Amino acid sequence: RSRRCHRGLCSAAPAEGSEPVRTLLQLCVDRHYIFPGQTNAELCRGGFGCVYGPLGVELRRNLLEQWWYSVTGSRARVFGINTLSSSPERAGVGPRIIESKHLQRLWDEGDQSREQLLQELQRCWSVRTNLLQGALEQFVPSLQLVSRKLPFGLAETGSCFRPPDGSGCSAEVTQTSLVWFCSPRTSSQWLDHWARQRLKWWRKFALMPSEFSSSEVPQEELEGAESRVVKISYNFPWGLESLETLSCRGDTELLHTHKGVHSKLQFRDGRKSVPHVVSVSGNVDRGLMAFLSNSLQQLKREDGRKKLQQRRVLKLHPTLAPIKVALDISKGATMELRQVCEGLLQEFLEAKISTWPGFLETIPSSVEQLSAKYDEMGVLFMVVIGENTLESGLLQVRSRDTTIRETVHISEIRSFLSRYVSAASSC
Amino acid sequence: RSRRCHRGLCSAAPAEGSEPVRTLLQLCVDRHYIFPGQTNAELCRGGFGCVYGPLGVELRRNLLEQWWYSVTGSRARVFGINTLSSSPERAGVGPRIIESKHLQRLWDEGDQSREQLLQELQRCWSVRTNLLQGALEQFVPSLQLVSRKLPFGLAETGSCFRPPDGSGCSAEVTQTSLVWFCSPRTSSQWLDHWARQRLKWWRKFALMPSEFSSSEVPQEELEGAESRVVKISYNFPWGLESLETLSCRGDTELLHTHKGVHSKLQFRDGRKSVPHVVSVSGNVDRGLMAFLSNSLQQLKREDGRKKLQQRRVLKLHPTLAPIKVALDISKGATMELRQVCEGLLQEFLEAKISTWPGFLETIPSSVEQLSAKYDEMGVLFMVVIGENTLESGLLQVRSRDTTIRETVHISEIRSFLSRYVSAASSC
Amino acid sequence: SLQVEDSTETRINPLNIQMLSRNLHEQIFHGVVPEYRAADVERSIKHLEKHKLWGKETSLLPDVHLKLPQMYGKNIDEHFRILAEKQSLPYLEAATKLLQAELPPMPQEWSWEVGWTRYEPGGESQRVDFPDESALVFDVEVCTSEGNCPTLAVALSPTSWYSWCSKRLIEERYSWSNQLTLADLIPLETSFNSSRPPGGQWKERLIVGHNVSFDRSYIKEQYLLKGSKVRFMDTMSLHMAISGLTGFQRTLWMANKLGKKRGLQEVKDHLKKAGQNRKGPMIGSWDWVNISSINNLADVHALYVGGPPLQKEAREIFVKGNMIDVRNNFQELMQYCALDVEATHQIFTEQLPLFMERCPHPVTLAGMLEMGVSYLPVNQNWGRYLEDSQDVYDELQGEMKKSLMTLADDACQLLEDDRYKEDPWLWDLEWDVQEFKQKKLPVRKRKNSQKAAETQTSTPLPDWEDDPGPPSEEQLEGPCSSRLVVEKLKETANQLPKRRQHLPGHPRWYRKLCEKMSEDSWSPGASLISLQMRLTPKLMGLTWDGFPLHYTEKHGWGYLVPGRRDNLKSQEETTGPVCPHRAIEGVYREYCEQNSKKQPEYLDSSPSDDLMLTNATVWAKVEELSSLEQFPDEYGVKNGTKIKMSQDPHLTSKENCCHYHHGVGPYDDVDIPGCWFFKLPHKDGHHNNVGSPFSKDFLAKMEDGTLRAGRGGTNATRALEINKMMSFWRNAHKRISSQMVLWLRKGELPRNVSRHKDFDEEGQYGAILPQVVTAGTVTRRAVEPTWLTASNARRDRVGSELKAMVQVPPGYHLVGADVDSQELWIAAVLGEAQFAGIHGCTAFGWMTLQGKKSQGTDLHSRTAEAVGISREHAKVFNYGRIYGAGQPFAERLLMQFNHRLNQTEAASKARQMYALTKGIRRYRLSEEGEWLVRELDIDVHREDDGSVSLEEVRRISRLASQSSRQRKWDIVGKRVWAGGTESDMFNKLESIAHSAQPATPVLGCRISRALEPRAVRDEFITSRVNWAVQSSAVDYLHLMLVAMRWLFEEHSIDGRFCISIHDEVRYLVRSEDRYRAALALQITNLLTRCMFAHALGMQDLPQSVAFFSAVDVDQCLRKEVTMDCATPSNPTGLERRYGYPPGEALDVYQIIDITKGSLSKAR
Repeated sequence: RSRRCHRGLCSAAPAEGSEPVRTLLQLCVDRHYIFPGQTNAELCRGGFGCVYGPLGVELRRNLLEQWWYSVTGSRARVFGINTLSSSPERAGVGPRIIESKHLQRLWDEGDQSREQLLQELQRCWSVRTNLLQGALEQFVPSLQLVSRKLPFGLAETGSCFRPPDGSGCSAEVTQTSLVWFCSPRTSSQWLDHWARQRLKWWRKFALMPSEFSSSEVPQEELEGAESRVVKISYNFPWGLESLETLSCRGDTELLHTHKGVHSKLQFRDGRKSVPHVVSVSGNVDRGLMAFLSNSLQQLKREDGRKKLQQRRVLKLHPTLAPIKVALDISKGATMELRQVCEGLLQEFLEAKISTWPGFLETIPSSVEQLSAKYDEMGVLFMVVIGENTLESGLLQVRSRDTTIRETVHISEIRSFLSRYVSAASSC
Repeated sequence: RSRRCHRGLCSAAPAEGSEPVRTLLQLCVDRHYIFPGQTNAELCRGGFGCVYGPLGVELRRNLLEQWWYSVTGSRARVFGINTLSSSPERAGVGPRIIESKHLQRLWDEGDQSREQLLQELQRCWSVRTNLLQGALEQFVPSLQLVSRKLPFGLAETGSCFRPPDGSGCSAEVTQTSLVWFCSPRTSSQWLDHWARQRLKWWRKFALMPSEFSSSEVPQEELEGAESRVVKISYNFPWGLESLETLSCRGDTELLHTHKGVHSKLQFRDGRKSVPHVVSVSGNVDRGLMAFLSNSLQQLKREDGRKKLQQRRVLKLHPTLAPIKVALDISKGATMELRQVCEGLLQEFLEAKISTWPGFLETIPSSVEQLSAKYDEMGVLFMVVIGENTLESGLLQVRSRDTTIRETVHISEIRSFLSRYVSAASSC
Repeated sequence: SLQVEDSTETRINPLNIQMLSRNLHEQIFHGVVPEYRAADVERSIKHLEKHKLWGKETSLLPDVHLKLPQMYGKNIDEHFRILAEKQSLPYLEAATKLLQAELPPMPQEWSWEVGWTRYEPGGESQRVDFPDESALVFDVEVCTSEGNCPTLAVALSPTSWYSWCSKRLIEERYSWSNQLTLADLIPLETSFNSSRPPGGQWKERLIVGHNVSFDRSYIKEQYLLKGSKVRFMDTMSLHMAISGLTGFQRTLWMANKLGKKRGLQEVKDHLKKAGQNRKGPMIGSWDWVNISSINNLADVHALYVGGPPLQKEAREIFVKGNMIDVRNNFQELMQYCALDVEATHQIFTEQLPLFMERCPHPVTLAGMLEMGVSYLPVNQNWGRYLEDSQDVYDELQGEMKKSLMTLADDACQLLEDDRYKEDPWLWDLEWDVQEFKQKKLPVRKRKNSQKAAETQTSTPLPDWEDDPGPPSEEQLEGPCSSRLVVEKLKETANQLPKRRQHLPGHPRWYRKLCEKMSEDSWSPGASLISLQMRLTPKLMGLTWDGFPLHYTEKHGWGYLVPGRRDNLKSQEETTGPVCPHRAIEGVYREYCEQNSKKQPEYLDSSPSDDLMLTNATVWAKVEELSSLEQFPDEYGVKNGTKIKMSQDPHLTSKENCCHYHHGVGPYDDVDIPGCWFFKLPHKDGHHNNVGSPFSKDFLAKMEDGTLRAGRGGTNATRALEINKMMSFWRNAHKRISSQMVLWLRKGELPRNVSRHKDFDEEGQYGAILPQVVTAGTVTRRAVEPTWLTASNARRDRVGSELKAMVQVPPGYHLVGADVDSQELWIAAVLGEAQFAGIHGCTAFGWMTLQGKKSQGTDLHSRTAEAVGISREHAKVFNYGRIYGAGQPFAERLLMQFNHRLNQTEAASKARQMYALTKGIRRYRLSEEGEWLVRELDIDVHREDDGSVSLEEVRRISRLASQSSRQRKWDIVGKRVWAGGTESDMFNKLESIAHSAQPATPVLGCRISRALEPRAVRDEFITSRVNWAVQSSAVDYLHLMLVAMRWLFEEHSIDGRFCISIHDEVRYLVRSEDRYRAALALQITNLLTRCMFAHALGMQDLPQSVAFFSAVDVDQCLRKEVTMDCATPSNPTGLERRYGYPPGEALDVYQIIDITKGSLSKAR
């Protein structure tokens, strides 16, 4: 699975000609998950951060929120931290960040040798390529938090700059990281534990959970300090790609980060050992694509005239779905109907139900066109306000998953939606 | 308020000698808001991103969450976006990011002239200094979202790299940004509207709201495209600092970003005008410090032996407080008591009540010591499980704000906490 | 006499079978030289030649030189008697005290105090640490709703009554730890907070109870790794040995007791069969009912003691009530418990003499005592295992449900434009939807609202809207006008009916799958769906050989075959759903296109798991089938194996039949226009309906693609896969997770554990005491629901690594072995003793001893070859046959293995197999018959042994009745089998079963009174034949236990009995003694086999069966030391996840090599 990259933009080995891939990316652009543009689509597909549209942003927020909750909320001994994405202390490793004005000045002064110039650059802050190093650095101050007792973990999410090979520049990726410190004896067990937990987490939100899988990386492919590595991967239309990597890293990196000062690192187990590190590092951007890909269902159906149609539905998990409900007016929009919509919208927003204000759209569409659009957006429900809503208070609520339209009274719609989303997230 | 910076680290003008400042920073370090270290404290104080400890991370998450909810949830027409912090398209402006291996290679090849070298660097991706530019770029694709109707806004949060003057490197700051596109006619009204809304927001969470203030920047201090600027500031112990800046920016930047192609930018108001831009840009890192500073209360009290003691309480707003409750065992921890604690912890975590597992601490402390510690951490309640909990199910619940200990039954504690927090956030 | 002997160690018998090495033979048989009669040898050779076994090459095993420990007595039988008597003496003495005791009066008032109280005959009571008499009758009661902690107990010694109360009963607290410690359990040998007996000496003591293994699991000292010499006698096990019932008899017994003799279907069938018996209506077969009972205390008490029935009502409080109820009824419940104890004592007093009479060999009792103290060591990995398994299971369950819910959601789309009418599966679901109801408003009000509606203005939207600018301050402060409109509209809620309709807009079938919103547990979607529902196979679009599945009330699951033309007219008139037969044709056409290449015949697909039967389950199957089988009619007048299918009146007549598909049907009474209906084949025959195509009988059909999901793609297929993965844990998790584990504190562990270098301070060490009923079946086999039936780990079964979770504490090893082909050898050696008294003299015996898989001369390969099936399948047939299964069993099994086989082919294969193995029935004429033959001067064709064939019997019978019209002659005497490889074995087994007092040939244990011919005449023959082999296998086990105990004691091997699972024994042994224990096990096997040969009159033993092929020295419990037990819940395997490397499997030569052949402790 190697890839040629130019300036951070990957052109994946199998040309993106393949139908499902094109469909997926086109849908992402059309339905405001990512912003248009060839470069952007390529970044997105390559598992890098890209320019996300409003729906993509919400999905990403939901995803990060769920990750954070599942990792820090899972055990009492996981602490969130936030380290700097650029740091003077890591000088010498990773990509470097330099002020362009400074560059300009160097240019203008013009009397430095190339070596001096490079030295000057070398002295600049470097940006991180992963979150591990930051967590290792914070190990010693964190020991106080846990009164030197193991195990505990440091969780963090943030951007990292990954050098796509071949290019001198770095692309950005949002990572999740849990660095787990435990006794040498249990590190392998913890690796298994976390691998299971993480796989479960990915699968929990999937429409087809079996597309997410975990596998042990063969001994001969391990690098550096790793003694065991488990990868959680997703089976994309263009092949299997790793979403999250868990590894047993022993104590070498920790010792190295703290300059080998054993005494600072020892924990209280009576044996004065240095903890081992299990790292769990995920790629949110690629994870987001995985869920989009996993939840896109294409259903064939014959319509009345025996014509084969395709229905595309983005069956995102209710917890992840960026928009839970769309508000529309059936036809003949009037100020009165619009007021009802606005009132409902306010009510929904207050209840933190993310809502699509379809009624603001001024170009009229048929309910069928709207359904098709919302299905592709992954909107759970479409609420249609019609003329008779004003008399009876009744709304038409169409479900994304069943396509069935149900009648609901206006006094019950908010609690129905809230309950639907919260029930779906707890099971 | 200019500052001397060396390599990104600011030494603030008023020496940090002042007592309240030292107290505040020390407390932040002691109570896990920020990690220790001189550099880190300086960054933190200077309003830059720093290495946050677990409590700092939670506070920051809560703050960002509230900002996002208040901005995107306030009106139907604010859309969240996410642009790249580094981009090939902004080449020529801002700091640049370069792969250190690449640098190394350039060095090794050694046959390039300085000019070539600089050119090579110049071609690299640059990192953003603010979020405005990204939003302006996405204006055109966003028009489709709103069927070319005004007003609407694009919201984003993310890291920016700000060049502290004098140095060739960049420090990092997390910004919030709302870019509001409106008709030229209404832009000044919208500025006032947002300024009012934002100030209200800051004050909502403050213990002493009056320390947050807004002011119009005098005409003569405006820069570039700005036609009006309002600043929201906080009165730190070291002086007034700006937290959020709102400005009317006209249409020049928008036109420039889209290379002056009017037709792409016009909206449907029958007049074919180009929208005006109102930008609202905040500094979350400094905002976090403002709330910490604002909520730190120092109470003098005389104890039984007429000795003057100081009680320090971080009276953070319940919504923002990173830890809502701490769980502790009164004394004589047994396996059974610990089991009860663990059960409660799970229950709280499931209800998303962030909990401090004090019972895991192995070095015993008195209830007084614990209260003092939790007050400084800003923990709303301390729940103490004692021997008699096993018999009667009763817990002791101590409030941070009243210091009063109340007896609550174990079956009611969760709903009490949930209600307390949600009620506090809605008023 | 003939002697084929070599001068060296190696000894060969006349049939070229290698016998025990000379040194071993001399030590065991004391120099008795076996002698062989030439005629026997000749006869044997002839027999072997006939079965193409004579002259086959055999290989020699290396000789074994071993100095055996000094043996007692003048022969091996006496040796075993002496050992067993010595081992059980103290316990028998204790038992005798109980029997002879004059019991003290039961206390009137029970003491409300924690711990033990002793009641003096005078009425005074005092607290004691524990009852210290050498014999006790004991009963524990547990309030199950409060966890596994014992609540109260009563004990009775020959001199005093005792009561015990738990701390949790007496002291009230808000919460108790759910993790038990030793202090929560009932002490019988140690004082509080101590795990050592007073004086440091453990005493031999006896505890008697009914189902005492349950009570044992609440006794403190039983969890200690070593020490206790307490043994248990179970009145339930004793009852089984004396008067036990087979599973089928139990059903009959219950029906009889409840007076519903004619109510139960099974009983009806039984009576019908019994009625066909030529003995006429006067059946003796109900006699057994009066000399037996089912196992519970009350019924057992009624059987042995009689008198007023035992009151068991109070028990309900323990089962259903909570601790408060127990406290409120304390005196009553104590009394109840004490009455049970008293009853148990009475039963025991009656039983023990009976038992000693019926199982006279001392080894039986000693073996049972040893069996009663099983012990499974576990550690912290047990908890991990439970968690992981449940976790993975829940996850799979969730995934499956998700798949099914998605299928249901997707099917809803068919509602649009009534597209469901064209769906080959879903056309007959209930697709109707409801109208949304609103209350009719009173007229006046309606007028008002109409008026309101009229006055309502509708303001058009402006053509375009300019940016209105921000809302004003007032707008922001005051309530928003649009909110007010909405709030106003909400008032119309009063027009809604009080009870909201449940999803009125959804089709009825979907509605039924959804929970009502009013439920607290509500969750969105079709959350009630499960695999077992009738619509699930349809949602999945299952096909059978390409035809869509269809369900009818009358015939269960079947499938629709398109192409029928004779019922097409009627479809205009039908009002119900109309079958889219065109669409069904389309489905089949597509299937044919996809399978254009001819499908390979899956004649011998790999056996699915339900066919990987353990021996116990094969027997269960045989018993189940034989209870339904008709009595083999010896005269052949009626055909015993009638094919019921042909009787079915609904089967379509030939003319109307489907020309291109053959299956079970078609059934004419299913009138689906354009389609024939065929049933899915049922494993128990076609007259049975298939209730669910997801039962495990169809797993193999899913694997081979006969049954597959046609729609919903991955969702449906994945659901099927998950169903398979979950099967083990679904059935077993309740039993497994309720296993009571007791964790020992560091101080409660022996020092050699707590000071071992591998001891982990943070680890947990403890034990499970499996509740083994030492004689739980009529064959006296042990019964226990979790460990004794657990299958081996399978890659695709969640939680199936169960056994491997029994893991040793630091410094210990598990040493154990499987008895190689135990049942086959026992059966064979019985046959050989019957035939010629030479090892290897029957074909069956020869194959067992010398057969080689590689040469195709072992039993299973031979059967496989003869019938044309796989060796694995053949194994199932072979065991089934030896357990007494008849041809119908084989037929059914054959068709189950390969559903494309038709009845005739299966029958012919089965007949062929039985003729080859069991042989042909032949008859000896009775005296009456011989007289007739002489009198009528009939020329009868006889075999060498004088037997005649069935045809001859019929001919004689015909001739006899011709000559004397009225008289019915009883011409047949004994029936024998002849001509097959196993005929002599079956003859022997049947002769045991038919003898007046059937008893095991080795230890002379008599069959249950309820199965003796005196009570049941000729019924339950299958059970009795099976009993002969199985019960002998139990003798085998008892012999081993006695021998092992002797060797452990004699040679100070530090270890204890752990568990025996049928033909497998395991010991927990200190690591430094593990190889000596392995050697002891080998010697044990040698002595046990010799004991068998000796008892059957053969003073020799073939070398090939003398030793275990391998003794496993391991750190966890598993079938093979190399199994890594990877399962979905243990994906990385035992070694990686739990750190257990493969163990050692050592043959006798390796063990001798390691131990230098010595059991003594190395200096």
